[in-house]
Amino acid sequence: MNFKNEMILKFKAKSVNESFARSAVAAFLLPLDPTLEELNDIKTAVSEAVTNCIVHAYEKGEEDIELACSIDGDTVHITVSDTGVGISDIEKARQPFFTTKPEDERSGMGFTLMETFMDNLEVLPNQPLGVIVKMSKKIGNKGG
Amino acid sequence: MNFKNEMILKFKAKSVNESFARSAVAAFLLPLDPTLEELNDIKTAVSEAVTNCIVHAYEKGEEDIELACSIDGDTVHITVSDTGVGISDIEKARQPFFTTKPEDERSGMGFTLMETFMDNLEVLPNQPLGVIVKMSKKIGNKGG
Amino acid sequence: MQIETIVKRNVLIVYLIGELDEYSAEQARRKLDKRFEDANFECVIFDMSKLTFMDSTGIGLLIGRYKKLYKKNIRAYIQNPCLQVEKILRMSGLYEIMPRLSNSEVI
Amino acid sequence: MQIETIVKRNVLIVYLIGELDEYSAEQARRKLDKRFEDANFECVIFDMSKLTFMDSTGIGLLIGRYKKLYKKNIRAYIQNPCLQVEKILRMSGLYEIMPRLSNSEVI
Ligand SMILES: Nc1ncnc2c1ncn2[C@@H]1O[C@H](COP(=O)(O)OP(=O)(O)O)[C@@H](O)[C@H]1O
Ligand SMILES: Nc1ncnc2c1ncn2[C@@H]1O[C@H](COP(=O)(O)OP(=O)(O)O)[C@@H](O)[C@H]1O
Repeated sequence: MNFKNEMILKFKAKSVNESFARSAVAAFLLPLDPTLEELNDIKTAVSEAVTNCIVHAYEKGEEDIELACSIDGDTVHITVSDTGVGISDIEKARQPFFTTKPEDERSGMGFTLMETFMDNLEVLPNQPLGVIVKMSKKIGNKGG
Repeated sequence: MNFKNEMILKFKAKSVNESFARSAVAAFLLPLDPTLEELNDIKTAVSEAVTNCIVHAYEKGEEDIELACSIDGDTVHITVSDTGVGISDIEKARQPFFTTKPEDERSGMGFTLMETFMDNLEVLPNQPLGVIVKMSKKIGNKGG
Repeated sequence: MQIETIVKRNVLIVYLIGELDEYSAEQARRKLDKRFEDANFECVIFDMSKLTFMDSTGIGLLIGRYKKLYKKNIRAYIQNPCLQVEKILRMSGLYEIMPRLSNSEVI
Repeated sequence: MQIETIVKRNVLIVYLIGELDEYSAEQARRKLDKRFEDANFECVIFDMSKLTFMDSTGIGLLIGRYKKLYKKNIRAYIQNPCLQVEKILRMSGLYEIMPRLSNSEVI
């Protein structure tokens, strides 16, 4: 039997919501019975994607972040999207240590950590504006 | 300073998501620093509203439940809505022990508990179909 | 949720462990009714010390078990609910049919 | 998040407590820099035993502190990260500038 489930979360691009987004995704994934390490990998990736919307996407104001999460069997799909300024050179942005905000002590490791902690990462332009980050990870890899 | 925040959660009307909905709301409210009792009151009310959508709203299939939660200063507003069969006599439905599903061992205490655990409860028809439950509660009443 | 039972001096103690809501109720109902079939006890105590959450679905489940046990002339009691569960039990009037054992009565 | 510090034999031990992300980083940065002004210590150890979560914002913060301390000729070390934090520290290469103390070295 292929367990399926999905949810969409919309919230303001405020840093107070980072912890909320991580917790909500973790709670949603509990029926998959993930290991603590799998859960932490996913929480970290979610935190990176959500932080990017808050730090980079919106010049000012607190616009919306949309986080969609679906479970298809043993695979988790997560999409985080904003309608902000977008990324002009996505390939460059994905390189380790690349950041446009070194003065804010950004490390440039966000996309690298998402890539490492998830099985798959796609970064796409959102229409008409902003960025879509799509990530997925298989749970229970150890067993398989 | 008046802290404001809001989120919207959309998920499938499956009972596995009851625990998810409770946890997500609790995580969202943490910045208000609620007492454990306040948090549990709200989690219980959310559980009742979400359970009703799952048990009563949809004849079959797993349609969507929308849960909106906002914080305005020290007050929490929660709206749970479905697009299901609706309630013909809302006043009657709200009475303690009234249930249309006694054969499923429903207790008829759902609305009564929401009313008791929150400061305010409104039950309204959704347009064009379904039910909207609006509840609110002030956090930190003890201090005030 | 999980359910564990032991019999002590003709009393069946039922430990409800975890969260009792619509998601977990069906399985809990089935397990309890199966355990109650073999009535090698004279009364039942629901121990709720490890029940971390319950909503009105749990009230319906407890009333249902009360009715089934009552037919066999078996009384049921409750002990050790946490504050959240206690509030719901109290408000729904469940203690009128399933009294709560005070600590001194705890087995 | 909370920050606690103690000085032991010329070593400043900084306990990072809670979650370190973009939300908590600004305040943490301010507190640490204020504490580092009064340099009554010869090296700094960040104790992460009570840090329950960190993301790349934390990496940026640690690199920033490293640079400021380096100018004063003060070295920094890390001890006791949980697995989630350890993975991030390792992957980002942070240990190359702030070595992790093995348990035997722990003060
Ligand atoms: N949602 C976004 N909107 C606009 N720009 C983004 C977004 N996410 C990432 N970027 C750009 O990509 C760069 C690299 O991102 P990342 O690897 O997460 O590192 P960091 O956040 O530390 O800068 C950022 O510095 C920023 O210029
Ligand atoms: N979302 C809903 N959609 C349709 N009917 C509902 C909904 N919520 C409640 N009802 C109706 O109101 C009645 C009373 O609800 P409630 O007090 O929660 O008790 P219970 O769920 O135990 O029946 C239900 O039996 C049902 O007929």
